[in-house]
Amino acid sequence: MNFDLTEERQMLQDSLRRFLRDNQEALRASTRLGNAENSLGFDAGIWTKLAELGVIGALFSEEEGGFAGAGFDLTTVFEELGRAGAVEPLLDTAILGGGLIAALGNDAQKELVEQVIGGEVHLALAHGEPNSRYDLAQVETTAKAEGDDIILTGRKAVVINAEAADYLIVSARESGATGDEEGISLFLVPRDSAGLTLRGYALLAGGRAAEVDLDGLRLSANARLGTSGAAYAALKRASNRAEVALAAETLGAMEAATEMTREYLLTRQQFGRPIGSFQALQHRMATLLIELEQARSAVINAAGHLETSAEEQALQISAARNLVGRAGRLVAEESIQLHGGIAMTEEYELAHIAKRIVMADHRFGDTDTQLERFIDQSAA
Amino acid sequence: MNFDLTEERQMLQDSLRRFLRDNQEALRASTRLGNAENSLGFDAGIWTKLAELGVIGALFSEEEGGFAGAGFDLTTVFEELGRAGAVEPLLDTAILGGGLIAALGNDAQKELVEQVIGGEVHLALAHGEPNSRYDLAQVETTAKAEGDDIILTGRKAVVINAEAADYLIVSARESGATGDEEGISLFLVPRDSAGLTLRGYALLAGGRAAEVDLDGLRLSANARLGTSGAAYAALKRASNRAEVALAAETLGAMEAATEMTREYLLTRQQFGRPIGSFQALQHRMATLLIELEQARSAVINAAGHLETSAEEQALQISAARNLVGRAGRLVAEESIQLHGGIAMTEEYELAHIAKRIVMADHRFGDTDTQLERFIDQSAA
Amino acid sequence: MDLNYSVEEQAFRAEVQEFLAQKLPKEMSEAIRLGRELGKEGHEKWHAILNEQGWLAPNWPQEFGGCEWNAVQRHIFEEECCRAHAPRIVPFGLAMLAPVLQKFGSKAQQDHYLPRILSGEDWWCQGYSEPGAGSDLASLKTRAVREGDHYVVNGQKTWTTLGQHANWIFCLVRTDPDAKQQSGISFLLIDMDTPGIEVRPIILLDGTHEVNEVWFTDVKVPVENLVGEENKGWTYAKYLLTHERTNIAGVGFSRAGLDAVKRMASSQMHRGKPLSENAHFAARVARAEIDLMAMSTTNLRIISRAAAGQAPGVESSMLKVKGTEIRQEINDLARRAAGAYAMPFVSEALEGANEPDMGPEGSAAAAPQYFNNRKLSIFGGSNEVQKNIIAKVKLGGGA
Amino acid sequence: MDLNYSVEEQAFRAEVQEFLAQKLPKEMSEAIRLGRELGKEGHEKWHAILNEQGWLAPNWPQEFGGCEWNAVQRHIFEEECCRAHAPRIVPFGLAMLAPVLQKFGSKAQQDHYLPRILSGEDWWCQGYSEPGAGSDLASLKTRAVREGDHYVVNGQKTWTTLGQHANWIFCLVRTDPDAKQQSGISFLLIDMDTPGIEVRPIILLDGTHEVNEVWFTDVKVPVENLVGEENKGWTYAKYLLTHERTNIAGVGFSRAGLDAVKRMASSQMHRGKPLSENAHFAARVARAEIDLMAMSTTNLRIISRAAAGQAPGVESSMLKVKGTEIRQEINDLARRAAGAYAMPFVSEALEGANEPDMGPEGSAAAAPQYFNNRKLSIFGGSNEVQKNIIAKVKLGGGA
Repeated sequence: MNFDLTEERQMLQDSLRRFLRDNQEALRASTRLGNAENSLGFDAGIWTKLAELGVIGALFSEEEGGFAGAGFDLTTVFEELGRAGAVEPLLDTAILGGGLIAALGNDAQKELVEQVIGGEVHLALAHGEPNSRYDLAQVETTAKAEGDDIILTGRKAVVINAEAADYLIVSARESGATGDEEGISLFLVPRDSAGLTLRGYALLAGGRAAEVDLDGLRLSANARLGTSGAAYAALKRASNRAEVALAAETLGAMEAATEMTREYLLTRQQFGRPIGSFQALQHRMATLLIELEQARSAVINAAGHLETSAEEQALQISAARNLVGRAGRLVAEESIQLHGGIAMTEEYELAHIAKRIVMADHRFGDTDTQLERFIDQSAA
Repeated sequence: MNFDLTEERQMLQDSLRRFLRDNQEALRASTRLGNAENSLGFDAGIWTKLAELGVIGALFSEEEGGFAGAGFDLTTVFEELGRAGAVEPLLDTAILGGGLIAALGNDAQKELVEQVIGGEVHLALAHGEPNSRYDLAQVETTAKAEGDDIILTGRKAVVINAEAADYLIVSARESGATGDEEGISLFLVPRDSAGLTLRGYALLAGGRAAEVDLDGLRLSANARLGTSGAAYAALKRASNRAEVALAAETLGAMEAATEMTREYLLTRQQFGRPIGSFQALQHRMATLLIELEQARSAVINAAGHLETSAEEQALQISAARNLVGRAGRLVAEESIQLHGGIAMTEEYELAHIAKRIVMADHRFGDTDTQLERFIDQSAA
Repeated sequence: MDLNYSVEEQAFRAEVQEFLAQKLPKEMSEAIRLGRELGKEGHEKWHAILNEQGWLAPNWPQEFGGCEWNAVQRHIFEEECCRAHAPRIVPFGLAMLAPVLQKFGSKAQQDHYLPRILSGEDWWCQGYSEPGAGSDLASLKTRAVREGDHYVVNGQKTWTTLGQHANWIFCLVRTDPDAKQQSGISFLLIDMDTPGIEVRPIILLDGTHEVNEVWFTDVKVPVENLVGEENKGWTYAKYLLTHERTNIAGVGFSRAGLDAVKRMASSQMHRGKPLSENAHFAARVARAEIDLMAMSTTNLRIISRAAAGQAPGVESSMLKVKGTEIRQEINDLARRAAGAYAMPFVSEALEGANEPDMGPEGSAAAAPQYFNNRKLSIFGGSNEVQKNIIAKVKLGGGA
Repeated sequence: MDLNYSVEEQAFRAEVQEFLAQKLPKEMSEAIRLGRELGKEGHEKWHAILNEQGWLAPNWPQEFGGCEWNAVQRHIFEEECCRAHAPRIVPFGLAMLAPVLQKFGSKAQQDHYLPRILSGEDWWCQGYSEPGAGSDLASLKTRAVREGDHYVVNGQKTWTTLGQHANWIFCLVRTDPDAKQQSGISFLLIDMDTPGIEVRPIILLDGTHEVNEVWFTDVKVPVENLVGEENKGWTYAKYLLTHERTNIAGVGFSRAGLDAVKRMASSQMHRGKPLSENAHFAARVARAEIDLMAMSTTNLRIISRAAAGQAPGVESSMLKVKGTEIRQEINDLARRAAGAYAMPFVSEALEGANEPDMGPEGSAAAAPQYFNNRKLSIFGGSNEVQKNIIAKVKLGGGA
């Protein structure tokens, strides 16, 4: 048993933390609602530097062309991104997009992974649909063979990083009924393909997404990633990794929120003394710190089980995301409340951090959905 | 709209409150665990005086031989009983037992209601069973006709006031399957009947109950209350009235608990000042007072709808008991916590009050069961 | 004890319903239902409709052109307006300043300002809060120095709601810098067109421009714009704050919000069933509804006492806390119901443009409202301050 | 980062499991599993079994006959004992007094008392708390006045756990009445057979006799029973309190409790299905389990640091709060699961008599344990005191 970071991860953490601190202003500028509406949704310069720092490579195994890629590598990176409130789409381009190509792609397709690690290519996973909610197998979009071609028809919902992506990885059903795990395929689709329409918008917590319409989009069959209809397992694995990363990002954001709140309580004066001297607020701060430690342990559990059996993985991930969801809501709401009005303003960093924490609950399954999954898994 | 008590109810409240205060010591003596093991479970002298005061009569309508009996009469009486931590079985003898006889009995049987109001007779409802949990229709005990006789066979669980009761009102199935509303009958069974065995015990929150074994108990068919197999509606009505009374009793106990806690915070000194001057405790006290008002309103809603449609009644009762269950747990636990060790001792009044609050959750359906009922009723 | 409304009250409710059915414009109720912003014109239009009916000032005495409704009537009116998704009445002139003028203003001030509030000629905003003061209102620093026939005002106000629409502001200013805290404060009426006033927008965390900073640099205010006596402003301010507390429970908002949540949850499939039938979600909704049913009765208890002439005590602090907790919980439920479609920041949808549908009805506003309404427990006397008040009343007895 | 136990640790765990399988008497684990009281003889019997194995004193240095296990080993031992429903080791002599004697006691005291603790000859109890002191331990009033070769002790201790079984008590007494608070306190060992000592039972709200008042009237204590120096007792007391904090999280208890809840819920039908499959109940169980999984890792993080020689900081206060919250929540779940059968007060069932079954297995102890374990957040430094400590460390930096 050992809860210390390895030397490599410690170095990664230190250099990433330093980089993000030094580039605070650029990071923050890219997260503001006003800016996000008129841009990629993130800062392209920072992206390049993250690649240079090896941050993207750390999310992939050596086999995949990176140099790390284990659960604790993901959490090390994403905890730092969360602390800094970064909206850079590492989850979408690297963990989901890159991860899926690495898992399913042929040699030609896998060259994209190298480019992802180099920071040259952006990806987006176009998987969720207007009616799929948080169900990974709920795919209505169809892929129909026409000779050597494939025709994609359907709509993809809230596709994060779609506008910046060079390629979209589109899920579509080749066989089976909506809701079947069997029959789902993934296709590598250039963003500028005919028959693909994006309606882009900013996200409340920073970054951008789009509604993606697939209107009889025609592809060569070799745009398929892997075998026909057999993509579910890879999707599940990628989303598991993304959930661990997201939980760690939220943990980092919770750290930032509690730290800002702690400092605010120490400096803010009211009724002639620092408000941190009011016992009611002290006890609430203590509760936040306790829940923060709970969240940290939950993330460690999930990361540490990312390479274990499917059942144990599922149990630990749903546990972590449920706990982080509950504790995160508490930390976000209490941090705002303990700050008062100032935290209600768009330009105050905590407001952004709180949005990151709360809105993370809307990806891959919210707190209650995670609880349901945990219950199912426990009963299984 | 009017939220004041009528003059009659105000008088009832005043006289009952005064009586209970004046008889505090006798009331408390009868509630202690040690005493409850060696007695009726309550104070017989107090029972007689409650009858003389008209408290029992206030729980019945004029038609039934009483002089009040509406929802707000029940809550007026039981709120006071709750404040005083009284364990006297008014719920069992009067609301359940007397109420069922008044609803279903023939003229001869109804004479018992008069005796109940006079304080001369005690009753117990032997309805719940080891497997019935909180389901009113779940009756496995059978009643089989043999000529003009009826043979009862089965087991009744946690029958409150059984040992003190002159008669048990026993539910048994004459037709239908376990769980059917149709087919349940009620029988008036003298406590000393052959074939009826009681295994008595004290209750943690005061009073006594028994496991009742019915081993081929033979009764004349005219011991039946009402028509064969048609008792469910009356059982439902009686249990609705009992739930409103119980919610009011718990409200009264919550009032007592918050008041004791408030006084304790004002007088108890620690670190050189009254602990009520610590802001963290002040805010928690404020939360208790807020929840107390919520509970009061919920009880008013339930009582005020006791004479309305079955649907509205069910909705309001499940709402009230869910809210009182949640708020009650908070008040009980926080009152003990704010008192510290002293409230952990059997002889301290708050300990008894806290037990009354929490254990009420185990009659007729706990907090979660009430929530389920509310959801079902809302969807209906 | 009687939970039923009297025959007169029921008739009044029917009258309000009838009025709303006929006069509330459909596009207006639609916008409110979907959580869109109404804009200045929308509010002015609704005020004009109410004014024509004579119902713009429910709480004003009849001598000033108000309805002089009692607390129960006002409650019925508010309840029906919420149910019909009518816009709220902008309170700054009508519900906040007017009672102060009616009680403490000069005849001239009453004659001049009150009709202009009803007619919509003046849009008032509030100059109470200052940066760094928070709940400690009495620590205000904006100075007003008497120079001949004028006060010269310097300082800064903040959290000025809808100040961008206002042409007048009522302000608390410090006129005696040597007096302690609550003494030495005066209540001034200031024309926003006076030179030296600058309004700067504050964008809230949900992207809305709802509040502002108002800066005063050597702003000259005629002495006749002083309300009541100099240095007695704190008395008037407290009186105003009491009146601000009307509809503090927000029962109508919560009820409308809960209906919206249920609609959205019915339309969203979750694991093969509508989300509304999911046990975990249904449990959250049911708890919120049960809490709301009880609070609604607590509210009525207080209203009924107020209608009988009794002043509300510490109960209004209790209502404030519970009312905001319930509203915030309902906002949280809406956010959950919206699923992934809670994430987009679609400012166009909020402002009423004709974007094609995205996500279930109401989803665009769900998360912004969740964040925006965190203010409910902060502004208007934070929930912590309310708990201090409760504790002071209930535990203030000393040892 | 590595969540796995080392090969050595896994071997150690297997050894503990083997020992428990062979040596823990069935009737003893059965009693613990059902929440029954073990009685003095039961505890003494289990201590003797452990002592024979050499495992009675996991935390003692080997020179005194202890195991000198590190924090991880102790954790594994406790975890396996809980899983096997072994009785807890009565801590007063072994875990509380012994570390003080080992660090501050004289050679004579060590030689005399430590072997008697292991052999079971002495049963110690604790004389710390006093009536009216609560969490303010340093305000103690019990006086010890030196008269020749003796101290004469007068005063009263309370909450003395299992004092009814004890023949010795270690006490904090005030030896210098003029010194401030924490100064002037001494640490005395007192034979319970000394004239002038009276033990009075305190019956707790669940009917159990677990704690006592101990009254001292002119009790003569030989001066050689003073530990360390006169008036330095507070130092030793604080040292003891640090050691009392072992296993503060109660992970093992919670895990066993959660298993019991699941068993009971599986056996109870609710609306035609086992209660364990009811969504509302399952949600409560799942949340408790998720919290426990996380806290268990927090606990291991601290243990692993302790095993590496780092002193636990404010984290042990965090563990205390969260650990007691989780245990109390699990007790609440057990009470709910028991349904109507939570109501009976069946003292015989708790004490192990052969009453026929009543209610589901474990239901008799459910509500009593729920009430009894309210103490977890009160005693041993209340959760409020723990939060004060956390705030002091984290917010103590001043403005």
